[in-house]
Amino acid sequence: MKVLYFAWLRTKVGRGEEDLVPPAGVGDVAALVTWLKGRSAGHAEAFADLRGVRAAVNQDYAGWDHAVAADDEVAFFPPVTGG
Amino acid sequence: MKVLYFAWLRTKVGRGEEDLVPPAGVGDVAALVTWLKGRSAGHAEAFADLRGVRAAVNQDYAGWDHAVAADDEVAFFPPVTGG
Amino acid sequence: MIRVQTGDFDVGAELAGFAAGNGRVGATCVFVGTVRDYAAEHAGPGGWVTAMTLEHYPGMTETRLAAIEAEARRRWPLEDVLIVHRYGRLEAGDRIVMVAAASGHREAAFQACQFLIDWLKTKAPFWKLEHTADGDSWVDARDLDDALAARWDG
Amino acid sequence: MIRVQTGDFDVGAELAGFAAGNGRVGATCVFVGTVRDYAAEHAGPGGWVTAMTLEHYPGMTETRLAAIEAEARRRWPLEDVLIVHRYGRLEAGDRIVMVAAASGHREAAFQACQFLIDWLKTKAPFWKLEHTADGDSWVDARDLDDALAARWDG
Repeated sequence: MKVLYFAWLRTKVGRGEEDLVPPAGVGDVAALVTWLKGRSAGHAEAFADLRGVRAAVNQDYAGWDHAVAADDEVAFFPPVTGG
Repeated sequence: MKVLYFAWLRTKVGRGEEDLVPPAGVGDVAALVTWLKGRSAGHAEAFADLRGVRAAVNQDYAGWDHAVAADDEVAFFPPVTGG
Repeated sequence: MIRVQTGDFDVGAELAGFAAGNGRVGATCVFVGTVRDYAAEHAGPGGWVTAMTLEHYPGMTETRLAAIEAEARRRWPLEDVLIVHRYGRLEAGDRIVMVAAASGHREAAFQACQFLIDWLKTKAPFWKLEHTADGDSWVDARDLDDALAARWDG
Repeated sequence: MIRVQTGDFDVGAELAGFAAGNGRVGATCVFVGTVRDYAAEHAGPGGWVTAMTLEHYPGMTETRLAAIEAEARRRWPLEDVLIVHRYGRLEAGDRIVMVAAASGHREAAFQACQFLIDWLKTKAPFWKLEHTADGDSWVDARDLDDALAARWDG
């Protein structure tokens, strides 16, 4: 699974991209976040308050209950501020 | 008094501008129109239906009861269609 | 700034000088009106508009456009305003009018730009004479334009 | 058409090719967003924004912008649509984004143009990092942008 971080989530995690193999029980975005928080203090800090975090699965917005699978691209980022 | 006509009022009257000296009783736009209608068949046709006619006195929109005086510039035209 | 002219204008060149060097500008909204080659109001064989002639009321046009600019600046925090309107004969595809508004944020820029063209369409003394294969005809005012302008009343 | 790029764009040149030769176009609405040199959110000595860096999500950005264009074309009778958005480092005064919509009449052009920028601001994956004298800070999303985008729901 390819996991991407943008903006301040990227700076807190300390990297923009990870290739990961989550355990079998990680079936949706929420479970993925819980698992990611255990990977490092930076991950824990990035996901400490999820109110300011958005997720995308395969480049489309996804809710916390959206399914994730081994070959998905999952991204986390704050609310967008372009334009 | 300078009287101007634009768009189809100009073509019906047959000219775009007239320098006129209305009689003393012509004190407002409505009275001016009544007097103008007697000047020619073209004038009468131009002012036959006033629903499609607008007036300006000294280059600002004016109602039928707006006063007119000897040195005023009075214009008649249909609703505008620029832009 | 307002300008009334017979010649064409270059939108890019106009915008290059628009609010130039003003660091408070975050949003610019521009509207450009052009001569369509078909007026839906004229169905049938004569429906193709080959050209039009825009008549205006010199003097009152400038006064009204300046008043419209002033009203826009009174209503919104604008950094710059531009109205350029042509008159005379225009061919299908030609530019007729351009209005622009610059502000710190886009809400003001969009609203002011719409206001400028809505009021211009109903208050600036221009009249369109369309030239079609069936002959010339004066364009009727649209009720919709009055309705759009009425949004800004009161 | 959508484009995501680091380099600047020339609004006049973009418009010269926009809906070119399409005689059905009577109205074109354009919005241009630029980097202000002062962000009201940052009062005080560090308030002057000297530059910003726009980060984006390559791939998702293009997909989302294409979806926004498609939705605009579904909602209004548009003759052409353009979205150009820059990323990377931008200085005060630099252009960030341009959106444009062309239609037969102005109501559709204005509404589509507003829709494009409203949805872009809330759905396209860009993030602004402001560089000020006090240091760098990620720009917070504005509640107002959500409210403006919500106009187009349902």
